Amino acid sequence: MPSPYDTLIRTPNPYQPRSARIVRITPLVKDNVLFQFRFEDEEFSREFSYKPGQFVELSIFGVGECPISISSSPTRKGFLELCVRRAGRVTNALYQLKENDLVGIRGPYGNGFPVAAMENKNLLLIAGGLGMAPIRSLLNYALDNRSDFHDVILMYGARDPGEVLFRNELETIRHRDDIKCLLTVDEASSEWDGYTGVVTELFKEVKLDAAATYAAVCGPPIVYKFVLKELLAQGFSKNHILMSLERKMKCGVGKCGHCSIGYKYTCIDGPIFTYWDAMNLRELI
Amino acid sequence: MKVLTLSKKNATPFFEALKSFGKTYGPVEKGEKAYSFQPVESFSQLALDYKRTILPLKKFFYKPCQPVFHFNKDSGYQPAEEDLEEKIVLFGVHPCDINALNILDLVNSGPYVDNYYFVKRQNNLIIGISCMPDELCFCRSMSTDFAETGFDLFLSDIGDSYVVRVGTGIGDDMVNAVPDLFSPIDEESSRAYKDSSNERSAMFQRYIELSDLPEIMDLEFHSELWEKLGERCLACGSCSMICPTCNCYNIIDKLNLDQKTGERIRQWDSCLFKDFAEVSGGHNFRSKRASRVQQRYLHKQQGFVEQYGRPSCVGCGRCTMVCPAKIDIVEILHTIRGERNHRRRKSDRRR
Amino acid sequence: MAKPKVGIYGLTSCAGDQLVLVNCEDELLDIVGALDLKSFVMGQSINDECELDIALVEGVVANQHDKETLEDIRSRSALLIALGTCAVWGGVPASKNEVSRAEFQKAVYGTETTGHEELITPLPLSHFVPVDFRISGCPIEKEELVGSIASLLHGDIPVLTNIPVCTECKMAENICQMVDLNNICLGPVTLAGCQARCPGHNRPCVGCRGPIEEANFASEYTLLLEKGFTSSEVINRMRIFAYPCEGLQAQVEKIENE
Amino acid sequence: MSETLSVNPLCLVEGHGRIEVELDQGRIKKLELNLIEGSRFFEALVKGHSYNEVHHISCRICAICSSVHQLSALNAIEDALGVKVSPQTELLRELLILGGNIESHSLHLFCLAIPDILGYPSAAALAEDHLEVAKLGLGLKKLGNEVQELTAGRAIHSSNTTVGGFGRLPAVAELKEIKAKLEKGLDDGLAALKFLSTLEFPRYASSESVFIALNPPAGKFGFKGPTILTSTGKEFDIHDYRKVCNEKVVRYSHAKQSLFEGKPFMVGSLARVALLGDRLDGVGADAMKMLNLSPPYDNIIANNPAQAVELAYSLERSLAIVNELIEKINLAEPLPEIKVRAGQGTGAYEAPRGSLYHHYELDENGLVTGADIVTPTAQNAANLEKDLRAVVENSIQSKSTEIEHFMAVTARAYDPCISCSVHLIQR
Ligand SMILES: Cc1cc2nc3c(=O)[nH]c(=O)nc-3n(C[C@H](O)[C@H](O)[C@H](O)COP(=O)(O)OP(=O)(O)OC[C@H]3O[C@@H](n4cnc5c(N)ncnc54)[C@H](O)[C@@H]3O)c2cc1C
Ligand code: SF4
Ligand code: SF4
Ligand code: SF4
Repeated sequence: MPSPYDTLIRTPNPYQPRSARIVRITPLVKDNVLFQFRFEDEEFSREFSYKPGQFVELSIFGVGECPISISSSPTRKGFLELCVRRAGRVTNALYQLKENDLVGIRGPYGNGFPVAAMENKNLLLIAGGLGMAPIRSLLNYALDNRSDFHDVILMYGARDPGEVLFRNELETIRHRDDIKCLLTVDEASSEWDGYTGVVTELFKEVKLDAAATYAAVCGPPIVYKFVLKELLAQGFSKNHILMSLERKMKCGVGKCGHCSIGYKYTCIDGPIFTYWDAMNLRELI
Repeated sequence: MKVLTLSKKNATPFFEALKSFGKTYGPVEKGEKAYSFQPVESFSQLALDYKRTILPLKKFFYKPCQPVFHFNKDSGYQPAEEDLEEKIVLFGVHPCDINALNILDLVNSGPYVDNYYFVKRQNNLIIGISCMPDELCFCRSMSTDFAETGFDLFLSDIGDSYVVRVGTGIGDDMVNAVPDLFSPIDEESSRAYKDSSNERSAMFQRYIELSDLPEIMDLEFHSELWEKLGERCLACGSCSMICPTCNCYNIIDKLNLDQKTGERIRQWDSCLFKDFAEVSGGHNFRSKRASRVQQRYLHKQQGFVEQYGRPSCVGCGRCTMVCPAKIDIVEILHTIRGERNHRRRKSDRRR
Repeated sequence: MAKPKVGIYGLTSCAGDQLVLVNCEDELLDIVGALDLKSFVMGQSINDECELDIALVEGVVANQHDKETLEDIRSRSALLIALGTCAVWGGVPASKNEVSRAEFQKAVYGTETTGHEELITPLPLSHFVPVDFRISGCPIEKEELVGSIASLLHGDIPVLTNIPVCTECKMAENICQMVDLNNICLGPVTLAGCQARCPGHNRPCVGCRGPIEEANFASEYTLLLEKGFTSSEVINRMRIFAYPCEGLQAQVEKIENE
Repeated sequence: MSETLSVNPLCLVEGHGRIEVELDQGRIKKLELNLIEGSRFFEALVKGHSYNEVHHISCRICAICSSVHQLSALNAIEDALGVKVSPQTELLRELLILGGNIESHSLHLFCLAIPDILGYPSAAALAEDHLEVAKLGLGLKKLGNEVQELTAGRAIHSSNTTVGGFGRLPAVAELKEIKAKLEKGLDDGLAALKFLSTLEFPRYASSESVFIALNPPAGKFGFKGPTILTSTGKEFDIHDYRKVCNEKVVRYSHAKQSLFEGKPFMVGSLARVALLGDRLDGVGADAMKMLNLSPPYDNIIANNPAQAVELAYSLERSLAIVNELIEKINLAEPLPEIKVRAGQGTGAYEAPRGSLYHHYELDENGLVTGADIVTPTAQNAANLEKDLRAVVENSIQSKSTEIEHFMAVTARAYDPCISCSVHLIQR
């Protein structure tokens, strides 16, 4: 007689890291590096698909695991890019590795951006600092599926020009006419030809049709604080404001409890939340 | 459901017959009024009048500290082998603990299945036993004083014999292994069962009212009660360890001296600990002890309800029993609800 | 990678933590083989006091000589690791720090002088020099030492247990010394890692591994008083291993002000 | 012409020490043994603490002797409170002491003395050429620790010992496990003896010593006894330990030195073997023969083979105790009832390095009002100075580096435990 648990124990082990090799290491700005990985198992690599806004758990042998947003777009297959800031043990250990070294990766996890619902709408992408990492995935996804969306606007703020992530890429995009790419820094230097000031200043540069727009916001708490205020003032529905939340995580699959906020687990119910959901979670940002 | 009776005289031969189904564990006395599920060789070793064991049954499904992967820098992560063959029989499990396992089943299934848990789960056979509540039990309020599913056999004590409910096909196999020991249920047993059930109902001393509790917890989010509890709580983690439904864990990688191989270990964790929600750089989403104590109650009595439609508490009374700071969940909920004279209320709520 | 240059030192102490290293009989030859052990006075007769990658230092600073030794080690070492409760918290030698050393000296040696020793009220290493990492325990646990060495060799800062003794005690399903037996048990305020060894042997935890982060001494104190222990019984127990620690000092002060 | 010699630091010992010598025209002008461990004032530290906390504090004097410090402290407290421990507790305590001896003697022999005698700077260096010997030694050392862990809960600073007995008794299955290990250990011990019998232990000087050791009852060899025996033919009750070790403060050292009848004396393995060796039977007696241990015991380096004899004895005796426990251990035996009262008591054991005395005074609440602890290294200090003098005088023609080496080897032969030597007298 088959036990009721039979199918359960035969499902794939959700904690199993897959070996992946570092293909390329691209320093972006100080203590922020873009790592490109390829899974060792080619078949797995081909089948690995994800949504912008999802994340993976990255393992370094003998050191541990940590969650990192996927920075590449699912439209570009065969590799995976993670933009990692050096913050502690695991990220430090990653920085010690060289091209061709092995790591473990499992995922993708999290809900990701609701890209289907966002189709045929305007996209307003707002990033602050490292928040650009997941936003880049959505940005490239939108550019690669450009006809699915109406206007695409990127607002990205960094502390100073030396902290602007993916600057080369963004410079190229700036010259495209199917996207409005607005970059700002808090403190400009002489070579900076973008805007100066906080990211909310950029709202002056665009006309928004709130009802027909999804806003995707990612950045440090201070960015949320001011951007949310501005979006609400512009008449955005709380359900059209999407934000990526960060919480301590261990398992990434809704079991270990570390990321729980109220009745939600950031790892499976998020990390992308509508502002409405996030508001109700009490512990917000 | 098939229902039989087993005379207590036949309990020993029945117990012996169970050995062919796996290694038998049951409640044994560990110290004065302290019990633990341990390997048991004979029926007489069992302390079947126990109230609650120190650790609940989760210890059989998640070890407090268990390797989940072995790794080798050249070949990657290999899942730690689980022994698929070793069957164990848990004899003498109370309804609250059975219901707690049903809750853990929920948590461990869903879109991501924790196979480690279910491998162990599938290798367990559960024989429940009825119990009488003591001054800490409030399972009746949590609707966990009776197990509807989650056991292979359930024995209800009716004096000289047990009424035996057969819950699964394997339970039926157990009965059929020694069919002569069982008799069909008769009117007398049925009456005795109802009498003892009524007697038991009258014995509950503690109640909490569940209706609109999540709502009230929300209203009391800023109650000063949490601050007071935060001062008293030692953050010793005991309540999480002994809770039959607390399942938070930490993951730790251990590297061997050879710098190449090692283990990934999973260890029980508690939301009461300072670093539970602390992220790198030192930001802590719950830096105050008060907010951590609150989290434990909010998650169990509010968050879990919204997620799974019921609280993740089975009213076993363990946390009240072990808390060195005498923090008492029932009292907390009464305070939150603003109830007075709660001991006299006997709202006997079932789903 | 080249073998890290390591020094193992003992200041004023019982040498227990160095002995734990020597007690890693199964791993000892591997450990020693993986290190470039420059100095270990207790374990080898040829020692070179040079620049070090890692210094493991046991014991408290109890006299001028200790202080100078420690400062010298610090100036030569990239990483300085405090080994054991004495080095981390002050341990038994610091358990009566409110009494001046001169008074002790007079009590023990009478008026006769004992020569060169310039006594200092015993304090943990971090009181004198920056400490990069702490391995607590009286003595430290073998497993934590070996694990830490593995991490250090790998270039990582080790991670050690950060949970209270009660947690490990419950994991081991012991009878509770405090709740069931009404003993003074320091498990709730003490750093685990010992697998709750004492309660596991039916003995209350005496706090030998030093306090857990954010130890709630105030609540522990109140609870024990509620059980009928006197203030001095409780404080005497709490002071044995980590008297200089801030949380405990604050509690002692609070009691004195009452 | 004046010259100075110095051994600084004295390596391969526990704690901090150095030897300083000033020579003038080939004569010793000054010879000082400095035990420069920082003062910790244990006797002052235990004051005010409850009778059931004392052993936790006192054992922190020294890690390698921690078990024997604990048991001496417990014996003293039990003496003061009039607590009688059961024969089973006595047996388990003896086993603990034996475990400590196995560990300590193997550590000293294989990690410190043998490498030293064979000219290696450390056990690790010895292992490069003699892996088997190193492994043999480490294996025995581990076994000693395992015996201590079984009885005491951990090898250093026991968590299981308490006033009246033990918190937890070893399960029969655990005893059987250790029995198997001890059986193998005994074989290893014999192999170790064989190896040791091939070594030539140096003699740098002949120097006669007064030997002192505890006198086990019933004409047995052992590490505990109600009286103290001296090689001058005297016997004292342990309560009169002060008559044996009159201490004086030495200006240049933190330890006090002891004199018996105005003379330095020696405690430790060599003293025990010299005084009680003829009581040995079994492998202990065989070991004496194999290692040619016989009077006169005037070469202190012979303390090393004497330790080997005790190592063999301890292995054999441990096995006998474990066998006895497997037969009749009563796991339900309760701890004796303790009635707190005022009083004073003395406890004594033979530590690996020699006799150890603890003495406490308690008030009516069981709080310590006075303490006195006399450690073996403190007792040996004067004798060691005497031996060092003899070595220097005997080898005055040698190169100074050689003399320094001879002194270091001689000092190490005592297996000094400098942490221990820190004294804490005051009544
Ligand atoms: C959904 C999500 C997406 C993220 N995306 C990125 C990204 O694209 N790039 C990037 O650089 N960082 C990202 N982070 C933050 C990143 O996870 C932390 O910086 C990282 O965990 C630090 O790990 P560590 O081991 O180096 O630090 P340590 O301080 O040593 O942390 C130890 C462990 O605690 C947990 N932890 C610590 N900080 C965090 C944290 N902020 N969030 C979650 N767990 C934490 C991890 O399990 C970590 O391994 C993301 C976090 C989340 C939750
Ligand atoms: S058992 Fe009590 S004191 Fe300990 S963490 Fe839980 S609530 Fe706090
Ligand atoms: S015995 Fe001590 S350590 Fe264990 S749970 Fe009780 S209070 Fe905590
Ligand atoms: S239980 Fe307490 S006293 Fe015992 S070993 Fe652990 S920390 Fe030390």
